[in-house]
Amino acid sequence: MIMLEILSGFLLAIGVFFGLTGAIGLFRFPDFFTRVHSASVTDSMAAVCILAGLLLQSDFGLTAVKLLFILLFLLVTSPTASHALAKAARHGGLLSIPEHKHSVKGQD
Amino acid sequence: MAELIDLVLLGMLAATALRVIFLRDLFAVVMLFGIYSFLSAAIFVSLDAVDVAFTEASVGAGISTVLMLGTLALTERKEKVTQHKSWLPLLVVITTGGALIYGTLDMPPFANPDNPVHHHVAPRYIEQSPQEVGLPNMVTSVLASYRGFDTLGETVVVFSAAVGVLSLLGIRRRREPASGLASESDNTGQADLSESDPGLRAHEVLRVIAKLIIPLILLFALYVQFHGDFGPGGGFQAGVIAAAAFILYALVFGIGSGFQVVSPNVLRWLTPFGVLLYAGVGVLCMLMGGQFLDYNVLASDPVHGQHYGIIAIELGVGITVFAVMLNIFYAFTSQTERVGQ
Amino acid sequence: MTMLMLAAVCVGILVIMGLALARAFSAPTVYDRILGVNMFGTKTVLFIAAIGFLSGRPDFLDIAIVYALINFIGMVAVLRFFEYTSPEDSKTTHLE
Amino acid sequence: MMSVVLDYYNYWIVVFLMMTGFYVVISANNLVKKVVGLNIFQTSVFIFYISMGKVAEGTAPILAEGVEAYSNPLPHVLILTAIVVGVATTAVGLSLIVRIKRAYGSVEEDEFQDQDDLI
Repeated sequence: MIMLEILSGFLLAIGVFFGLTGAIGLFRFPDFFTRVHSASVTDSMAAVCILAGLLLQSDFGLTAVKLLFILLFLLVTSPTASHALAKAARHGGLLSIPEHKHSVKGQD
Repeated sequence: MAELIDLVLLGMLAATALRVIFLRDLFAVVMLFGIYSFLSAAIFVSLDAVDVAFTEASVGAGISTVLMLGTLALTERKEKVTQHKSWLPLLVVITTGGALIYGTLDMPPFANPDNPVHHHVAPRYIEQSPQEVGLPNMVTSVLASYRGFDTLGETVVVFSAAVGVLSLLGIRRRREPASGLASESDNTGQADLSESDPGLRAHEVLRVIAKLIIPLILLFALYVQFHGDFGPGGGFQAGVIAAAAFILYALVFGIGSGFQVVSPNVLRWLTPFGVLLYAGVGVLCMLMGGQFLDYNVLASDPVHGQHYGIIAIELGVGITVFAVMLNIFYAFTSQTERVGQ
Repeated sequence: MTMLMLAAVCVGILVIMGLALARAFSAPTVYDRILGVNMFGTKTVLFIAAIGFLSGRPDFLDIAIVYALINFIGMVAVLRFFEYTSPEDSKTTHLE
Repeated sequence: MMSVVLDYYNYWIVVFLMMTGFYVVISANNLVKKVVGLNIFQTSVFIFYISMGKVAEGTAPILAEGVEAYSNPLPHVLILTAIVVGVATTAVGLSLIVRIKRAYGSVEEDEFQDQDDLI
């Protein structure tokens, strides 16, 4: 039982750590496409870790099923949303940093 | 601990509201409004109002945001700069706010169990309703049974809002509405629309994922509808969630495809049907010798009668809310197609 | 012990939510704003799940499911909205 | 002093939110923004009601074993229906805005009032 507690605490800590790094990356990365990368990848990891940590604390009944459902749902939708957003940005004409430099050079 | 979480959430809420004042980009305003709704729902959870949080998350954050985006697509995206004097509104607001804060000092302290609000009918609801109505969720008991007449009124208000939106905008089924507003069941018009609006065609991944998710959403809506007696949920929330599934479909695959799944004609019948089902249960109670919406008479055992009555009226509420939300969404989105060409 | 751990997780998620909120408040491009809003939404799902365990009534996870759901639908609605506004519109916004 | 703050901070933030919404409604020129302000105002009232229903050490009003105190379910019922009605009225307001845009070509208050004055 105590093993489960420790494992759960470990997973929760990792999850919060990933979430924090992702949020900091939202500010520190240079252009939108790197930012979307930092946010979405850590997002999935944080969701998996935190929900798994909570799962170990639940009594493996209906609560566990709901947690698994949330986990599945987030795992499917969150990368899809990030992908679609990046694609929309691309279609909207947003450039990454190297491309931007290139296009500025081309204009000179 | 709970107070700290509450305070932080309320602080974020206040910051969001304040930021809305200074933003001129209306799209950003609507995005922040979505965050605002999510935050207030989180506050409702931390204040123990799980049913309210459920409703706010689905209705407030979901439907309102979608409708506001639809309105923005039809109007303007930027607020224009004006030369309005801003000190006069500020003065009014500061005066009123000062008076209100002075007024709150007479309020009983927050969360004190001896507050007068907890001493009138609430103890009866909390202590008796599990025996009288037989449901663990007291909010559902009060909503559907003790205050059933009130809820009937709310359902009628929601119904009349749909009537209002439909009479103001109407659902357009063709691209060129030469012959006036909402035409009668016109199959060629629907075909027109599905060709002209392919939905998010460029987003292949999204289309696949949406197909995967929509059945799950509908299943969840049914769960919320019928599990609302035991946990958070009920007709209002389930109706919105079911509508959200079809809204997702119409957003991804185009409004024309949406019309083919749930046609506006079906919705036109479903909207009053829910209200009539609700009122019909009331009339049935009268016919069986009780009073209006007194479910005790519906079965030989009063608690069973209550259960039957609540299931029936929750279903009525769910159907009406579903149809109203989808109707309103159709009304806004079918306008958008026209402007977008 | 368990409670303390959960409380720490709640505070941690609140900090992440605050950062995402700050991004949504002032974003260099309109897409960054949406990214912030989306991140805020997913973190709220986790927050609601954690707070359910903290308050000892974890049977309220339904709300977290609704959050995840509505967050996704909101995203799709935003993408749809972009199909109707011209690209310049979305570029000018980051100058505000 | 500290206890006063702890007793009332919830109400004060509600008042602040209410005034923010009120300010947006009376000062904004754009009708969509006015509707957002109205919604902020409305939500502050919801939070006010729910704050009143909260009982310290209480939990959500759903029967569970081993729970002594429940929060007051009555405000929850009132607000639950109010939220749905609020969204319905918002929808009517937004559709009015769409009609105003169609009739006047603008959703800025002073612009269509100018047009009205011309007539």
